[in-house]
Amino acid sequence: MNPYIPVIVVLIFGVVLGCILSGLAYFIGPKRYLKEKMDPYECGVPKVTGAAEKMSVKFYLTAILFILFDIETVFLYLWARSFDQLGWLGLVEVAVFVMILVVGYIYVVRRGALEWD
Amino acid sequence: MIPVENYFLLASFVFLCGLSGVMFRRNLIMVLMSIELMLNAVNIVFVAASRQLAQVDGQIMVLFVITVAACEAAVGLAMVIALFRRYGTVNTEFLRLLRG
Amino acid sequence: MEVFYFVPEVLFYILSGLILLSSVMVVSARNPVTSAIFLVLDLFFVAALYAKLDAHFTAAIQVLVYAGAIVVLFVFVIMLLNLKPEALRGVRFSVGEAAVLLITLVGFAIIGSELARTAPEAVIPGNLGAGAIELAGGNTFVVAMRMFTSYLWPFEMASILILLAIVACVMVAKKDKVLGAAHHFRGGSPE
Amino acid sequence: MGTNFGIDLTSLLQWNQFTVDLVSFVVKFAILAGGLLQIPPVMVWVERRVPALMQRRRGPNRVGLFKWRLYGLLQSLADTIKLIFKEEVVPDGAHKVFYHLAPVFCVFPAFLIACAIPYGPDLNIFGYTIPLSVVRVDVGFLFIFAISSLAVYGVSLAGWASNNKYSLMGSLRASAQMISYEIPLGMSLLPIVLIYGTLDLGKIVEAQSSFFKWGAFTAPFSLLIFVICMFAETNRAPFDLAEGESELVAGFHTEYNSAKFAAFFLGEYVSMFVLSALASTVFFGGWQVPFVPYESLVAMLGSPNIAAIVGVLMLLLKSMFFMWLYIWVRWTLPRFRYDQLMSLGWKFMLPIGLANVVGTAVVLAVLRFK
Repeated sequence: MNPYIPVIVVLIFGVVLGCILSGLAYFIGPKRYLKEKMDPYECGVPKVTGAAEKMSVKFYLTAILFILFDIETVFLYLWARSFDQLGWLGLVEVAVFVMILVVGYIYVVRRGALEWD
Repeated sequence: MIPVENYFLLASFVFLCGLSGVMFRRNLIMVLMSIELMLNAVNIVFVAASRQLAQVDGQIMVLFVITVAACEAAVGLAMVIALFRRYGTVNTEFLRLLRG
Repeated sequence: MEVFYFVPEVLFYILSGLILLSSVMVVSARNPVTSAIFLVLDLFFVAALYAKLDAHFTAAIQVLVYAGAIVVLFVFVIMLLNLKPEALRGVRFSVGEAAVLLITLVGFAIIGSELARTAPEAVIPGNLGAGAIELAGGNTFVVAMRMFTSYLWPFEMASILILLAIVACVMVAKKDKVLGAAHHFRGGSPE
Repeated sequence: MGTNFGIDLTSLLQWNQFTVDLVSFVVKFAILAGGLLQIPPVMVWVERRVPALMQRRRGPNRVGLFKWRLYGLLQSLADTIKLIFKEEVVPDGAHKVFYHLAPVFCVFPAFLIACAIPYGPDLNIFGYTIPLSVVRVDVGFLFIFAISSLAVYGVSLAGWASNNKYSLMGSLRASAQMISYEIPLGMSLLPIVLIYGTLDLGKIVEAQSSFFKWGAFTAPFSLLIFVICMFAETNRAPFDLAEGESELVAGFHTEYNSAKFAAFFLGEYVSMFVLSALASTVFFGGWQVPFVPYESLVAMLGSPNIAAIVGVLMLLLKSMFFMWLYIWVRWTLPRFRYDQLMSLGWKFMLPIGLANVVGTAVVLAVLRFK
């Protein structure tokens, strides 16, 4: 059996389970509408501003660096799988690869892009 | 077996979707997402061809395309953020400095 | 057993339908977050298509990097900029835009028919078929060996590309901060 | 073709293999899903009783069936029933679709990953070999990482759709934290791939046949990095910044209640279990019984099926250790500050992880390549 058929079945199960849990309250729970109850929860204080304030650009920089290092990890996995067969050649190739990216990492650290202040 | 042309047909439809997104959406982020769609269409062709020719080279190409796509998205969105800070909008209709 | 011979075919058409549907939704949704979520779905279905084509490693990478990282970045930026749903005005075709779409369409049609005529029918002898790839140690291993022997140079170039992207992103996104710091070093006032 | 007496033998054999695969998949998955659904109630109970034990109080002990109190175990059941029958309050400004969709994104990745873990050695029933993992894909680890990276959407959508500043802040924090620690997590398992030469979890477990071949001994730094990242990935203390009660109410699920809240719980606890099971599989020999190789285990117990059951119990025992570690750490260590968390991830874990990979590779290269 193709190994991905179980994946599809499990996926469908997970989604259906999530939908059931998500939709359960709609069918069973009581529904009493009250204007105040539907306000966003702000510890009892009336809402002053909307939810979206200015977010720090740090989150976004983190996400960017995540992508770039994620790709690096993927390439490293590819190498690790064939480590024995590639031998020293592979090690040297990857050492150059990692070295170039370490330069980037050092740049990022020196530039202070990882500081959360 | 599915003939390989069907994959190419699918890919070209996805590509056209992406292309029309690039052309008709006014939001820069939407434009970038449409570009991702187009790159993705190209990847479908690569993988289908790789299967048809029974070589893995197409899949390696996909890997490089994904790398390029990641770098493109990262730099593109960095520029979008910079534009937003400077002009307060990401709508291409208002960002027409280059058109004079 | 005969029933199951149709499964790949049916699966292909289902997946194609889902891919097309989500692609159309990506470009036509008003809310950028909706677009992003449909982009994730699109990428996920394409990954399923790759898995169906026995490109297991590529499928995993598609989900890991594309759906799990690149689109996360899009979602972050949309939340960061707090983009509102955009009013989709009636689409106006300018002559140029219509021409581009038409040319692309015709180009695909020509290339497609050409491919349909000349597409190699069977596996080229001497290359790896799906069974041979399994015997040789699985898709990931074959991809890895090919990558680190024939594609050595592009691989190293990829690292330089990533390095450039890192530098560019940090420079563009952190501009204001660094300018202030430069002022500080020159002894100038931060205003 | 030839003579086949009216029956195509290969076709029959394939049919049987297919039927066995299908039936065994359904049975395995039913058992696994049933088991996974029991995790949140039990863990909630443990999470109340253990700190009570640590702090010399009693913890929940009232709810019981007739006169049996069961140490308050039924409290979780009561809570579940209560959560299901609660009124659902959808905040006014919420995005209607994504608000309801976010719990789905939290639940399905956890279940999908749980299926990729090898829970025991192969069963052997009527001559058919049945592997004890529901899904066995070629790419192993990468499948797990790929699916778990999708969990970020549940968190960020939940916060964004709630239209509440605490939710949004909490979700941004949580998702930034999850993605930051995903990289060291991925890197920590690279030495394992280097050492055992495969991405397949089943083969990794088989390779850890003797006690000193366990990942914990061959790659100790990886274990350290993995455990720290494990805590951060699941947003658990001491990295539970996303729902720091004192600052963000409850983080990204502030506006969630009723069964949706239960769905977030389910996703969180199942992914805790999955990471625990993954850690045991990779670093503590999975279903291998310490000091007893599989062959002698089978010889001792007389049948591979009993050995398989022992193996499953062994894996559950090892995972329970990690689950307990989660709770132990939660009630021992204070919460980090967010900037500390991020700089730990990026400035400490990432370089250490990379150095670990390079160091392991160099040592292995010297040992293996003459």
